[in-house]
Amino acid sequence: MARIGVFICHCGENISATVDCEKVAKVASEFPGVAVSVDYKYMCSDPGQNLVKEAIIEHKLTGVVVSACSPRMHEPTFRNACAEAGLNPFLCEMANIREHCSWVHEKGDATTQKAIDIVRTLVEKVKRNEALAPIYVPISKTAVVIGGGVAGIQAALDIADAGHKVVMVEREPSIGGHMSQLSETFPTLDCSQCILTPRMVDVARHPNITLYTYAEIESVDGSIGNFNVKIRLKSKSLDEKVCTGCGACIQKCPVKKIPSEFEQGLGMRTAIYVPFPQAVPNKPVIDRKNCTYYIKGKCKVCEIVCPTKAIRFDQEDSFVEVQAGALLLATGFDVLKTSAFPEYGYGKYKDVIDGLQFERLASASGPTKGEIRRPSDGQIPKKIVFIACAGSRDPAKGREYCSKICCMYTAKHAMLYKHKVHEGTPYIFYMDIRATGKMYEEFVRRAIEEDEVKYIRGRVSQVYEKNGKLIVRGVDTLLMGQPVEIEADMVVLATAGIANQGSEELAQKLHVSYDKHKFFSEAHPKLKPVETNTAGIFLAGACQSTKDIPETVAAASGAAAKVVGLFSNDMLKRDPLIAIVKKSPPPVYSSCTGCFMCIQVCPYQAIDKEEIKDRNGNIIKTISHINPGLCQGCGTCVAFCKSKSIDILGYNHDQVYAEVSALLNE
Amino acid sequence: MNNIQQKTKELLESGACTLIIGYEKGTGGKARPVFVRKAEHAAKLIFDESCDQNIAGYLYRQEIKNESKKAIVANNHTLKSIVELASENQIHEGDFMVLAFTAEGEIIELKSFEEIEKHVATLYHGLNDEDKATMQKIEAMTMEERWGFWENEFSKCIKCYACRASCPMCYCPTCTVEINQPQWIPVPSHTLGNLEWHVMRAMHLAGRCITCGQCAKSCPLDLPIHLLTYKVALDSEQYFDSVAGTSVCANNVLATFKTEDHENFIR
Amino acid sequence: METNNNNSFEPKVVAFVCNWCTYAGADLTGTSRIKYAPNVKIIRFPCTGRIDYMLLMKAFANGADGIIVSGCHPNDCHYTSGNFHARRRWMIFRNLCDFIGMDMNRVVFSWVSAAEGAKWAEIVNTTVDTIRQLGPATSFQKLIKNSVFEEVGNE
Amino acid sequence: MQKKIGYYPGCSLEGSAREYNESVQTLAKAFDVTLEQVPDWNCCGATAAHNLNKVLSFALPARILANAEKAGMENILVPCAACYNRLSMVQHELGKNESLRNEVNAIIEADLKCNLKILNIIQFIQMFISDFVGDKQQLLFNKKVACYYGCLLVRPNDVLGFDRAEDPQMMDEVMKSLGADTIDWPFKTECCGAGLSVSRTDIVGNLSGRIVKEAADRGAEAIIVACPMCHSNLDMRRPAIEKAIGEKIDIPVIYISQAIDMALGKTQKETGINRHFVPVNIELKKKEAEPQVVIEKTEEK
Amino acid sequence: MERKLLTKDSYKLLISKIISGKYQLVAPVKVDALVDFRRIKSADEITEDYIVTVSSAKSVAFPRNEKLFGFEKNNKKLEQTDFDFDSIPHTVLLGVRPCDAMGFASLTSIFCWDSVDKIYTTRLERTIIIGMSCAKADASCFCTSVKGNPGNTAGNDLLLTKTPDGDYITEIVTEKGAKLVAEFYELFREDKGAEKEPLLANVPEVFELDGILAKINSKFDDEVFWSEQAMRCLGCGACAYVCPTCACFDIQDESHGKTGQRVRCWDSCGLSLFTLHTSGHNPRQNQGQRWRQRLMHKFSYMPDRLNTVGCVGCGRCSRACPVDMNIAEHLKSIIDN
Repeated sequence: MARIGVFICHCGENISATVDCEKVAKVASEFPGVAVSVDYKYMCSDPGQNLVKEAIIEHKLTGVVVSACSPRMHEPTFRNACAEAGLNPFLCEMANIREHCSWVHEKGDATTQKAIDIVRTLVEKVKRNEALAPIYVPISKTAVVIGGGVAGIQAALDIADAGHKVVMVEREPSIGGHMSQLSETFPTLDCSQCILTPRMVDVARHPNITLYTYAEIESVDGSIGNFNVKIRLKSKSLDEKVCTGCGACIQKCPVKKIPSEFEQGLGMRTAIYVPFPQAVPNKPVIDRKNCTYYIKGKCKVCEIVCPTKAIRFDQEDSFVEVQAGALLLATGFDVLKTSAFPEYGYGKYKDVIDGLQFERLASASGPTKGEIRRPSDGQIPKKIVFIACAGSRDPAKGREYCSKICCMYTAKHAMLYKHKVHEGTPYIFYMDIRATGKMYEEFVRRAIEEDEVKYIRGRVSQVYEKNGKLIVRGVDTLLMGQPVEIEADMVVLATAGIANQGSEELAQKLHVSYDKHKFFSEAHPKLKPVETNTAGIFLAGACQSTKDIPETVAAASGAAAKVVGLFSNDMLKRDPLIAIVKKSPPPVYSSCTGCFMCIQVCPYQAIDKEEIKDRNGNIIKTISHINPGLCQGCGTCVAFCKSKSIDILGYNHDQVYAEVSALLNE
Repeated sequence: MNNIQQKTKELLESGACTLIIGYEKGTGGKARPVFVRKAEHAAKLIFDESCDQNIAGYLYRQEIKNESKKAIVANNHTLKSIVELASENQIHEGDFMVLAFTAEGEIIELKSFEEIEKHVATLYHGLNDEDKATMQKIEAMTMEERWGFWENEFSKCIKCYACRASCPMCYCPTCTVEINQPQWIPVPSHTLGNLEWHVMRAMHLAGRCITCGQCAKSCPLDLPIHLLTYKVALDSEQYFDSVAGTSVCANNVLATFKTEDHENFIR
Repeated sequence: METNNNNSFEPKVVAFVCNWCTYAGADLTGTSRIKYAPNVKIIRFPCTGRIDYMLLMKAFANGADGIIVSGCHPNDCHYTSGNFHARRRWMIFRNLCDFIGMDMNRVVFSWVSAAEGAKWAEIVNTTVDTIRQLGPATSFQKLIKNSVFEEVGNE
Repeated sequence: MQKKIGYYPGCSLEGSAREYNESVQTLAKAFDVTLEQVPDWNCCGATAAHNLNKVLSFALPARILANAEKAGMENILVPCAACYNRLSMVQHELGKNESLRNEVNAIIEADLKCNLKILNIIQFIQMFISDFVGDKQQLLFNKKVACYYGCLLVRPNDVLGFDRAEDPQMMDEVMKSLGADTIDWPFKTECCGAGLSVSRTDIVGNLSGRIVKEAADRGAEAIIVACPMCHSNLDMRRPAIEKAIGEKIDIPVIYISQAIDMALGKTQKETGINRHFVPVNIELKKKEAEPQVVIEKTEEK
Repeated sequence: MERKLLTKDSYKLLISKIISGKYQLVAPVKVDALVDFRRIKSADEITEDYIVTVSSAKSVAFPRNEKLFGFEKNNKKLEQTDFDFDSIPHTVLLGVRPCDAMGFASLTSIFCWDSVDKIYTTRLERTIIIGMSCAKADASCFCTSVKGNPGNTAGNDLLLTKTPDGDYITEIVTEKGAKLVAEFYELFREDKGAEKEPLLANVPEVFELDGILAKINSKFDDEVFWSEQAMRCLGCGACAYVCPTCACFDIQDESHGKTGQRVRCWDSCGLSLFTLHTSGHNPRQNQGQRWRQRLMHKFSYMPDRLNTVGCVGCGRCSRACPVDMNIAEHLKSIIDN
């Protein structure tokens, strides 16, 4: 038989000003199962809490309803108080008669009656509460960092420096990411590679970091503290332990006309290649799609010239499995290709390029050795038009967001152009200039004032080729919408930053939520900016939304701090309000019938199959099983399960049903 | 007609099958399910328009599950249910043989779920004209008329659960109506409880009802309860493009979602 | 339906809300001291995904005149997708209820975030007003009355 | 078997674009399709209605749709690009907005299902042309042509779902299948000046002039259109165009349906090209016995 | 047995007089496409176009839901409202088929077996049963196999048999019947002595009852036999709920807040839940065992213990069965097997 204690708080006058607390306490004392019902001025004060504790002992209470403010405010307070008095904290519930009653209604009988109804509802609920114990999960103190750009590098080094193991997974043959492709960086115009490459080398050398390049995440299961990460090491056709990175193979490779990914198609590479001279690791891979041996079955020039016999043509993809306590996503971004812009030439005009391609043109190590020459004929463009917001802030292109970095890099591009082609004229079509970082606005002013970049506020409607020129038709909104036509030699589109290729599949593998643009979603836009909604998986950098380098590095260090914080504990404590598949004695075992639709429903992949076996090991039936380490307690499966075989602790069927009934029936 | 008897006789004689689940002529000439184990009894089997009962539910019956070599004579409803049951993990490929009929009445063996899916794809999936007309009639009623219509129907229900027993998709060994903590569905058969039962039954069939109408055919009181599950099936198709019994690997309509799902009813 | 006694009729409305958005939103209504009708009482769920349609039926079967179901806006679900699942379920359920002649004006579905205290008050007030206009849920009340077997004899 | 398709001609095809109607009718006959007019059809409201009154601009097309639904039609051909645009937009909007649909239903006293398939002329052609090319074609359209799409057929893209809004290809494909060489040009969806035709003929002269000149500069021998508005601006307003650009250009403007009719060897009267302001002086080559024409897909990069 | 004649006009008059008098009248009416018993307000509602009604007449004495008592909890105290016997109405049950009428004897034997169920007996006492002989039968009918016949008077208070003229031969079976005739004596004429037999339907005998009764017990342990019989049985309760002699019930408490009721409602041995123990154990694990229970109960346990056969051959179970579990056919196979 239930013995429930009801404790009505006046909250000074916050409640008692509109609710007749004495009456509520008196009526509640007559509810079936209520052993004691009292009211008090401040229930959350020490004397108030003592009232609860003493009543628990004196009346041997089996449940407590504190009728006061929102449970979001003081539920932990009173649950702790109950625990101190020896009552399981999960046998305490709060009836919210302040935020949901006294503060929102006028003084009167209806308000008091509502408070009574709320208390009765919670009394009926708490009668059906069960004593629960928190869940503890051990932690594997290794972090897997996915992506080896500047974000991944920073995070990996921070975590490794704190003394934890890091496994870095990069899908390209080298780490470095987009930052290694950049010429100079805004607003200081210092050389990108000069600041990045030492950090790349640090990663390779760090004793706590294991680096896998040319590798991808195959699968992830498990949960915070205990992920099991399977990594696919794509075959490099090379024994890295034997290779010295001398480069003889690259020089002799007969296939030399493959558009280089690193050079954004503006330069060429060989079939056996390192993406760029400062690559880490500086050992080549064979691109099997383009290698003559793999296509035609003969060649093997690289094998012949290799002084250490490191080439392995028959090498296959291999797998490693890593037990990790945390995952850190730093997979970066990509830019929209010019082919997304039919109005600007549909990718058919060679001299319409994107910003990343311009970076390579401007880079001293790039295909033109840093000279600005147009891709079609190698001429130096005399008039160059930069179009900002190409795709960004454009719902018609499906991207309403601001890519954030283009204003700055377009200003930088125009400046770099002007520095290299003194007689040339750079134009920038823009919507707004967003230069909100430290020294950013000053940088843009320099572009306008010192380098005489012609900023035109307006959109470009069309670019088409006529008589060897690119006709850029736009509008100048500062001249009352006057149409503008520029006969340009080259056009650079500051195309929108987009989610990296494969980010959706990766998010699905990791069960991380992502927005409609396939950028990974943070758990809370303000307060949990580097966490994902999946506990134990963190975010850094442009995989979340396009970011510039300082922001990316800051986010990476933030995420690293979260990982290190997690690793500072040996065990993880979790609330036990999770779903369970109900079991019953033989011969039924469980009413679960194994349709496994709950597996489809679960947002956390917390449900798997469980075989029920007899003593001889024969399978009697296969039912659903909920992993308590993964279940977050949303209860979607509970409402979905047709046979009501799944229930959720803390909000179980019996409790919520009783609440509905009690709320409506006196 | 004879080709079914011939085919099953061969199967039983050769030992390829030890049990045929099919139809025979019953009381007053109505067709009913039959279980044939001997070749000499194959002559009992019939297949004609009267064999419209959905018999897929027998496939997961414990007594029948244990039979190793069995075949089912499947009409179109049964085929769709087999696909749906397979997608819900209740029956498994290779556990039974499926004998079906082409549009010309030729008996064929469908050797895999994939073949069943392909065959099902050629079948008509909509409602029959009579049901269509009744649906339209009900939908054209005012809200009060609809309530009156269903209140009258539900008042007649005696809670014999023939609808549940005859629906191949009602395979839960413990049905929600058998749960008494809490008592989701009242045991006595008052209109209120009957309404709750029929609403729940229809909801449970969302995205799963293959619109065979077996529930209504089985109802001793002739309640048109199949319209409730049809409504849910039609909505699943209209709003979420989900048609039950068409794909073995389909996810249930309520177990999935699209971020752009219809929501103009939400404030 | 008799609605001339609207003045004395106080609708009974049950609100099924998720813990993370609408419950918190209703807390904000309180801390902002925005007043609303006392007819609505809240039951807390972890997520709209947990809200079983059978509970909505139970609310009517226990004499509710109206129901509010509310949770996080799309993409804001604390559990990422509970509200998306709920939305589909509501859609099918709502149409089915309408098909059997239940008055769906009595069931309000809404998204109220933790920041929308004013919206919560507005939803409550308009719902209570609507149901005051509609009058008591007599169709269900009749069934509730008949579920008590007072009348002896053959039906 | 005779195929039946609903047909909504709209006002232009009864008036200034009579030749378009004639050519569509000729074409339908060739395709062995019966065009069944929507009973008791009315004005689609064109641009005028939605400038005045939103509900009216919905109600007018909705009534047409309702009449077509009531007549049991499943798809309707709407050759006029403006009508096509209005009907499609209204069906789309009403389909997703229940309260607006109810409002409109009350006005037009109907119960719209919004499930018609609304076909523009090119979609109609694509439905049947594959059976037809090579079989009945008598003449090869061995000309360099500029396909001009205008705005109403292709925008808004998310509703109308034209192949690619900025660089559409559907008409080009049809023309190529007839043996034509279609030019790649940037002005496929440029503005022709539209309704300013009457009030500001000078602006139309400028805008349409750019289009005609660009087509001519790139060597086109004919401009192919699918919109009565485009046609009248490019054809009837040729004097204004010539005044604006200061030169005389005599390339004709032909409806896509006329182009097919011509390839079929139909007479001037049947195709309606005798009604044009700019004379259509195009001689087509007799087709070889062996059909060489293949429908090419444009390369997408 | 005393016979009277009721002309078709006075038949109508009798109905109107019963309705306007102290009785409630329950009779077969068309309910949508079916015919079932309903309380009626006018003679026009009655139909004669049926072989048997969908449901049996048993609910007059054994309603599908019966409130046994009510309760209310106030201030932690429980108050009970007992069953009000005065509320049981006086009923005339018209148009009952002889098979149905015979069923009440079976029910009574169960409800008065070890103790007397006062609610049931009071209801039955206050009911006057006016039967109607069968002129038609169908393939499911087998009353003649269980010692009944289409003109059987047993269980009726009055039995009407319709003549080709549309008049009704009235047999006065019981005292109760005689009293009703006396109450409305002016409506009854002297019987002309027409032959009743030719007016009755021909129901062939399907099996020999004594053979079943003698053999069924020996079949108890034949699991295969029962399992084969029940192979197509789906395990619903349709057969029991339409049966005139099935008497199993469940007792449920239903409450809303402070008030509640204890209800007796029909149950069926065909449902697996019927015998399910709280432990999860189910003594009748499969449908074969449940089907055996149904047949054994009617043809072994009741004859042994209550000296009555629990089947009247109305054939309702076969008609209601979604899979045509024809009971007569299955019984016959006991003898044949």
